[in-house]
Amino acid sequence: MAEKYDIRLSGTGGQGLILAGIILADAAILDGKSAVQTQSYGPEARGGASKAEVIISDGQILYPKVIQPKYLLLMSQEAARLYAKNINPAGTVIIDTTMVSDIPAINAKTVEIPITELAREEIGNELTANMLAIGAIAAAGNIVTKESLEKIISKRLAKVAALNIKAMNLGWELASKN
Amino acid sequence: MAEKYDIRLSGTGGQGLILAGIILADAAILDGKSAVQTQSYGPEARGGASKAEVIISDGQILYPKVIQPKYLLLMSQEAARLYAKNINPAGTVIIDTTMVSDIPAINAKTVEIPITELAREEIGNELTANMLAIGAIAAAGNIVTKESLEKIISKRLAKVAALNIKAMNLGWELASKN
Amino acid sequence: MKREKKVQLLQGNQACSIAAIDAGVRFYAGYPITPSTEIAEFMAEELPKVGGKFIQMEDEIAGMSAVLGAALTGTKVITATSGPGFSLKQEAIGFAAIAEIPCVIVDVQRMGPSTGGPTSVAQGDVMQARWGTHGDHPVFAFSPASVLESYELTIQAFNFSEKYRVPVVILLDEIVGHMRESVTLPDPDELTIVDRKRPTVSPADYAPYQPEQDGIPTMADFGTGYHWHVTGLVHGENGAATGNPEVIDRQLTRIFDKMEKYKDEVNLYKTQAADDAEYLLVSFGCTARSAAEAVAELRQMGIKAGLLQLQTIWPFPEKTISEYTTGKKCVIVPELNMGQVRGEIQKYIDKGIPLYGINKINGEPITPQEIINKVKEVAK
Amino acid sequence: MKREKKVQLLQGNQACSIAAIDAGVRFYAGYPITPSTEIAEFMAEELPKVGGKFIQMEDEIAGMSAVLGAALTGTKVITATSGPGFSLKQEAIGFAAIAEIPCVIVDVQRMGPSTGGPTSVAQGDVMQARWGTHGDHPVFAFSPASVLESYELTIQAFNFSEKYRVPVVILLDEIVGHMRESVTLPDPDELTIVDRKRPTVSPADYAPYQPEQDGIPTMADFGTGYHWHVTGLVHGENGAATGNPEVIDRQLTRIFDKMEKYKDEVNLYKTQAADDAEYLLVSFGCTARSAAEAVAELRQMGIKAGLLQLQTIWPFPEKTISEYTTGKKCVIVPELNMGQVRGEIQKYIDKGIPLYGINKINGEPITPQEIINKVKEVAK
Amino acid sequence: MLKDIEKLMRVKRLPHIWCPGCGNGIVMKAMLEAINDKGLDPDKTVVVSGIGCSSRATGYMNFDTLHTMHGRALAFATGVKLAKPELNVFVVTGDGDGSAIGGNHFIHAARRNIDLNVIMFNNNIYGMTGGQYSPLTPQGRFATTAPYGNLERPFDICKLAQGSGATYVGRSTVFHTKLLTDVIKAAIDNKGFSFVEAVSICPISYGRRNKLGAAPQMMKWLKENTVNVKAAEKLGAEKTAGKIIIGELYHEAGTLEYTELYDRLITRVEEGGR
Amino acid sequence: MLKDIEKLMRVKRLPHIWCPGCGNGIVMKAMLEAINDKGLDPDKTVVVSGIGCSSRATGYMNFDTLHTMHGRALAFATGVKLAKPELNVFVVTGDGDGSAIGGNHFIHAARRNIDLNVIMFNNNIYGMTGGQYSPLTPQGRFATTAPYGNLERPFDICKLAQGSGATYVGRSTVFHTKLLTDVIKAAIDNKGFSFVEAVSICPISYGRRNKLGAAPQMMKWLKENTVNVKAAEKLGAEKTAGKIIIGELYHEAGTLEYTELYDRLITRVEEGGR
Amino acid sequence: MNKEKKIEVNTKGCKACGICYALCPQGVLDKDHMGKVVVKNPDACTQCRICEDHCPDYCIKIGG
Amino acid sequence: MNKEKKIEVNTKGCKACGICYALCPQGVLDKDHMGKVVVKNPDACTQCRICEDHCPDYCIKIGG
Ligand SMILES: Cc1ncc(C[n+]2csc(CCOP(=O)(O)OP(=O)(O)O)c2C)c(N)n1
Ligand SMILES: Cc1ncc(C[n+]2csc(CCOP(=O)(O)OP(=O)(O)O)c2C)c(N)n1
Ligand code: SF4
Ligand code: SF4
Ligand code: SF4
Ligand code: SF4
Ligand code: SF4
Ligand code: SF4
Ligand SMILES: [Mg+2]
Ligand SMILES: [Mg+2]
Repeated sequence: MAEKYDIRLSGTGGQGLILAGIILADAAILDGKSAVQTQSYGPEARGGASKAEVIISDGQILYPKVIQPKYLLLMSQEAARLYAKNINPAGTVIIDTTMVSDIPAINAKTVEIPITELAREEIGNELTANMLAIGAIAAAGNIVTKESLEKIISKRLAKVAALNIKAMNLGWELASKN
Repeated sequence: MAEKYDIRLSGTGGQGLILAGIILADAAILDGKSAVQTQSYGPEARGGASKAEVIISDGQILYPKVIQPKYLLLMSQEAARLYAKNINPAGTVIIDTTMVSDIPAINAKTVEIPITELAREEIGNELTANMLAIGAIAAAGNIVTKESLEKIISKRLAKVAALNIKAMNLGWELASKN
Repeated sequence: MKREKKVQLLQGNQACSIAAIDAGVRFYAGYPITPSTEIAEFMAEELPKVGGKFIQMEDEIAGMSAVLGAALTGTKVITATSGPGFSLKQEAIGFAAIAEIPCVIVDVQRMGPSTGGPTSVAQGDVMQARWGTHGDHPVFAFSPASVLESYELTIQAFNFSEKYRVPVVILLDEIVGHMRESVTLPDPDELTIVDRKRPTVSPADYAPYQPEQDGIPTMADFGTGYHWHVTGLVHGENGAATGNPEVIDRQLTRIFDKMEKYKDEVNLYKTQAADDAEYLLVSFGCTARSAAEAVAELRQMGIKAGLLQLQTIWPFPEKTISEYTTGKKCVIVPELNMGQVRGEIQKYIDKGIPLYGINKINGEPITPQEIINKVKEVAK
Repeated sequence: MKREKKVQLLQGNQACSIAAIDAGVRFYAGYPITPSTEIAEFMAEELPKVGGKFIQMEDEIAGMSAVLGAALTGTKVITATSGPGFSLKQEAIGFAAIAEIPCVIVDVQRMGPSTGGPTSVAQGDVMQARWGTHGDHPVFAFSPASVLESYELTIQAFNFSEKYRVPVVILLDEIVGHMRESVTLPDPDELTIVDRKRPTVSPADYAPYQPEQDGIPTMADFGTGYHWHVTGLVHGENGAATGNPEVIDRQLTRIFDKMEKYKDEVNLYKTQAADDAEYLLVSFGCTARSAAEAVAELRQMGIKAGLLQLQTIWPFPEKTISEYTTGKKCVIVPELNMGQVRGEIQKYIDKGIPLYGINKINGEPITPQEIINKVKEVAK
Repeated sequence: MLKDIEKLMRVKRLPHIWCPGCGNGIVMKAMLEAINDKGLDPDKTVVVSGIGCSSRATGYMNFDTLHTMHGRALAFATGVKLAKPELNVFVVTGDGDGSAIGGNHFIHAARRNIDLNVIMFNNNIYGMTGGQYSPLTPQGRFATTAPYGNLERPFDICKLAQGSGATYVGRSTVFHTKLLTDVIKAAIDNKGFSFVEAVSICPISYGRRNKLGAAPQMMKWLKENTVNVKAAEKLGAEKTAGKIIIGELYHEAGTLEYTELYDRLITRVEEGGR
Repeated sequence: MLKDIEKLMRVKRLPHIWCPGCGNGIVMKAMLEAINDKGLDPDKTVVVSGIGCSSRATGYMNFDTLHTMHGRALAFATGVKLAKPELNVFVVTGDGDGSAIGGNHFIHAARRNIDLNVIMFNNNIYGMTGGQYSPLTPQGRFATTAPYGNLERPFDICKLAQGSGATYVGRSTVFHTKLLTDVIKAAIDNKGFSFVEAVSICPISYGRRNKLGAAPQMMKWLKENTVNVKAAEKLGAEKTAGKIIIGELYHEAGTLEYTELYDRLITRVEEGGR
Repeated sequence: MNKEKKIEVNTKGCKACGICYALCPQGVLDKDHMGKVVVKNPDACTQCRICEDHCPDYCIKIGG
Repeated sequence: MNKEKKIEVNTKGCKACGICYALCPQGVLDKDHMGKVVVKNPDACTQCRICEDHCPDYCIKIGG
């Protein structure tokens, strides 16, 4: 069977997780892979639970939703409560410690990064947290190439690309260290 | 099988044929019979083809529409064109010669009365033509009793009952002569 | 409300209206449309006499919405319409289904689609009555074949609607709706009239969508202190909108299952010479009258025809269909549409039994003779 | 319109919108509603670039009405909505059917009934797509299972709608509509695009509802001198309203019969390991993806499962159903509703073959595992 | 003149279905006179109607005609006009069709100032369905659904049109046929949403139940109960209370029309702008 | 005061789903303050809403509450009120809910002068669906469905209410909370159709796309771009052009209310009259 | 019917509504026994067209 | 938190919209690192309730 990455990005509406999923999927395509991105969200425009999922594969992707992710991003306490339990034991969980203060028991490798804080303090804009997060996730799983990520961010975020690439690189770096 | 009268009143919207049908049916009930009254009409409030049907029976009435009437009233040229052909050969056709100038061949007994003209000239109100007509039809077929008709007209037409009873009686008389 | 029993000449639409008032209706909101308008007109005249309210709204959507609002105050409500208006009411019928608001909708069927033939008869809204609104939902529907049945089934419609908190459709047709017939109505005092269950708990303990044993929650009248929340969003037992799949499953399944659960109780039908029949006619509404006459005549000719007249159309009486069709030489379904009830029968009938339709959509009724001809043809 | 072929990440809603423009759509009117809004938003942005028009109307009824008005000028049109809006559009869909106006309506299904669950997936409008409007009428419906199919079936939808002058519904669902997937769209220049037949006779000789050989009349663009009359009333060959039963019969039957007549041509489906399967899954839309994955896994386990994925839902592909179900050990229909497609299959499947459903209405998709479990259960 | 406009009618489909004395035929004639006088190209003229007695007018007019659903004429017409702005689009509607079920399309089409010429045949009743009250039935009048007298206040539909954004509003009656033609002509001249209320008579479904006499009496009533807007201005509100004010009631020049704005948008976008 | 009105909220269901800085919470509070100040019996008070962010308010208010379908709140409310006139019936609606899809019910409920207190949360956008233009979005503003700027002219919804027959019309903003409470109180006092436009802010679906800044900036904008109606009268139209006029805009005394008329009708009919 | 064919009435199409003969200021028009229009006094006609304009059924044509 | 509990803020419920500290005329309120409300200068409070009235999330209560 073709290699397959199941990724779940979870947090709160307004954190830009869906955009993060799209960029990840788009980068995978640039890397010559197939990708499917789905999402689920509540009625809230901001603040409600939000979840984006990406499946990346060398082959055809049938069922488009993630059942048990190999890579999981937790960007809110609520997300941690809901999703932390469901992780491939061979996988990795990236935790935004700015948002998740109470880290649950996790049956997989964990990478703890104060993502939101770093975005605010280091990058200077909290809104880049999503890019910082996908940098980290992509590096942790070797899911897509950094070059592709950079290209896609440049294309999709146009005017604010530079800052976001910086954030992505910071995430990449931090996760690589882990 | 129970005795059954199939009656079709046809003419133009505005002539009061449906009311005539109702009064006939109501009178039949007073006579202790079962009755069903149906109608068909076009989109016009006035002037379009209009048709009222009454079935009167001693027993249960299943199919509520008239297939081949035994008693037929023709009160417009159009009605004559459409319905004159379909008549029980043992039946009677009452023709308002004021409205039907061109009388088609009819395979049954016919009674020609200038109904509308008489209503206007003799009774003094053209709107009583429908009552004149049912007087004629009821008499021609011995369908309902004159007493019942009078009672129902009194009840249903309240303020204008007298004139309409007069019209009905005139119709009754004229048809009895035939 | 006492009424002297005597024969009178009544229209189907009128009988349906009288039944509504006898069942306790005190609110009507709607929008006129041929051939249902007599119901509105009757209600406009009669409701004020019993302290009830009639309002002509700006359109059918508003009419349907207003009756649902009124129903929540504890009032029994009815609205009436025909095809185009029935299409417009569909969204709100779904609201009634999910919020479980008792209401009765009369659809006096006329020739469709679209404006079609306003004064012509049809039975083309059978499937729409079941599936006209989006999403899975319950709905009951009854179709009377006579003026008396128009009265009787309207009473039943209210009883079932109140008991099970399901929107109920009465599928009249232009012929039955407009036909006048000699009937003797029952004395309202002798009727069994069902009212919705009201809460017996205190407002603090009230969970508006907590079902009782029978799967149906109690319903508080607005203005009596229960402070409950009604929504067309999927909601939990407390009435609040929810995104929890478990709760949604529990609630939506319960609501949908009313169809299955109360199918037998709600199943009303009549038969004529059906038991020993070789040729079974299945029909409803005005067409059942043609079929009844055909059966009478066919029997006189020595042909063993019989009739199953469906009064309950939805939930579809599959058991009754199986029961009566089993062993027949063939089944014929005359209806004023292109085979809507026949399609349902097809699901439940033994594949070995030939199933035919007699269908007409030109605005004319099916005559007994046409049915006789068909039976003779297949009997050959 | 040339387009470079390359892989891109596209949403189902987007692919559907691109297809519409590729098919020649130059007019969109609608009203936003989750989860269909992206289609409106895409059209608002893209149509002006190709000289087309987008208008957000005051409600869905107006949206549907405006596209029909625009269609009569010779323009290809589309509108998109979800459950509540789809309910509101029903009356006008019937108008499109009887007046034979080509149009495509996208319904991105969400959890119902009523407001239900706006961001949750469902496939609960299958029956509504067929029967939502009153009276007997034709309608075609397609349901894509992927982003690519969203593109392909939209192109087909326009071709069939133009060719047969039938309203066509595209039944997307929240998952397929919102899902982004890597796809390579065809070059629009390589597509076959069908346009309605226009009259070749002079205005004096034009009878707008006189069918040609294929049962379909030609259609003149408003503003080109043909002076024809369009009405939702039953009408004769000359377009004028009529009460003549013979003419009505001829016209309404012709219109209704498009379903039957073009059933085979319009029938699109896919199969996966279906021929030698013992356990046949029949599915559509997003659920077909779950089924496909289940089949792949079941085959690996040595269980002979197969999939028939319906792309055409209406006219219902009864022949295909008979063909593929015959001889199977059992047939299982997973769908995100209470058994709407299963109900149709029930009409055509041999009574000896067990027919099961896997149904879910809580807003969650059916997982491959749930299907696998069911197959294993019945395979025991 | 009748003979000049016969070419604009589908003469073969006459006589029309309207009742004896119904005002609809008079309004339709005035419309055709206006179209003829303004020299509009019949090939480029479309008339859209809803459902009702009045809406049957489209069946008799020799253009591309579109007889839609009850209340939806304006929404259909918006589609026609926006898709093909070079067409002259007229809308024929009844008081029920246009102000009850179609009320929302009415206010929104007016708000958009889309170039439609809307003629409302106001007979103060639902004629086609036999006489139910409409949003333009005066309070106290009788109707089949108002057997005790209508409790609801009617709209002043011209004021509503103006308040919603119409850039031309005029009113006349079937008695004042010349003025009726004139206000329709002015409506045609206005590039934007134009509304004309044609006060009509329905002797059958309205007049009889309200004891207003037959058609000639109703005509007389119209004659006696109208005041021209210019005269009304001089007379003042008090003296004209209860009267129907006729003439050009509102005209707003200079407001840009919707399809024109759209065409400009397209040009802008095609030029790559935003 | 907040602590006085907490009993009128379903506190357990808070926090509400509205975004940070959303004006909806402020309007809801003003509503409850008004209800509390007027001493309405919570057992006899019903709030009806449509669909939209704003319409979610019913979920948080501790009365009998009815969250209906998109656009239909007024029609449901008409049923509630007419069936049980002793109830105090409020309607919460959005600019989309009340003036787009619900526009027809709006003008007709106003025309009937039925005793409903309607509060429209006007954020100039469809918030819930993510920012499409509404009939109250100013021309030129951006929205997801107006990527090139909105071409359509907005309603002055207060004028439309008045033109349709509302007997009380007031407007305030989420900045002017005291006035907002006051106009709602006046609406309650009016026995008849009362309309309050609560100009709100939607930083997420409207503010951002139109570069209006975050919630505090939008608040400031409201402060600077409003003129009280009394001041406006003095300043004249020219100086107040483009400003939002707030305060009591219209009040018509003495017009009979619809359900009262109906009750009189019933008395009349029961007494055997016509 | 009258000199120069100034008044042309279509009796068949006339629906007997009574408008024309009620409105004719010169008493030119009258009704027959069915209420349909007849031209009684053609010479008095001033060709004012009031009748033509107000006939709902297009049954009167005035002038050449 | 401040004498007589004059200013009560619900930090948990605060959504960090910034309205209260932008509108407070006395500079009583400020934001924490997450943008949530904090009471910086309670003594300056005049109990004007502008903050209470404008907090969309009912997170501030002023007065006893
Ligand atoms: C959706 C829908 N509702 C109701 C009707 C029934 N209907 C047809 S015409 C009409 C009223 C017509 O009144 P108006 O618009 O004033 O026209 P008039 O007949 O008076 O000229 C009604 C209620 C319909 N055809 N469709
Ligand atoms: C019939 C129908 N059409 C469309 C929708 C989708 N919808 C939900 S809310 C909304 C607009 C809300 O805008 P508004 O009323 O201004 O409320 P806001 O969210 O801005 O407070 C729309 C279009 C729906 N739920 N139902
Ligand atoms: S019912 Fe009234 S409006 Fe309709 S055609 Fe007759 S007179 Fe005219
Ligand atoms: S989207 Fe706008 S209106 Fe809706 S909750 Fe958010 S800020 Fe408020
Ligand atoms: S033209 Fe004038 S004067 Fe002559 S008949 Fe007609 S109304 Fe009378
Ligand atoms: S106005 Fe016309 S229809 Fe009426 S009486 Fe005169 S000619 Fe006949
Ligand atoms: S009450 Fe007034 S002064 Fe005190 S904190 Fe609030 S806004 Fe500032
Ligand atoms: S106004 Fe309320 S939600 Fe906003 S920052 Fe202040 S306390 Fe927090
Ligand atoms: Mg009218
Ligand atoms: Mg809004």
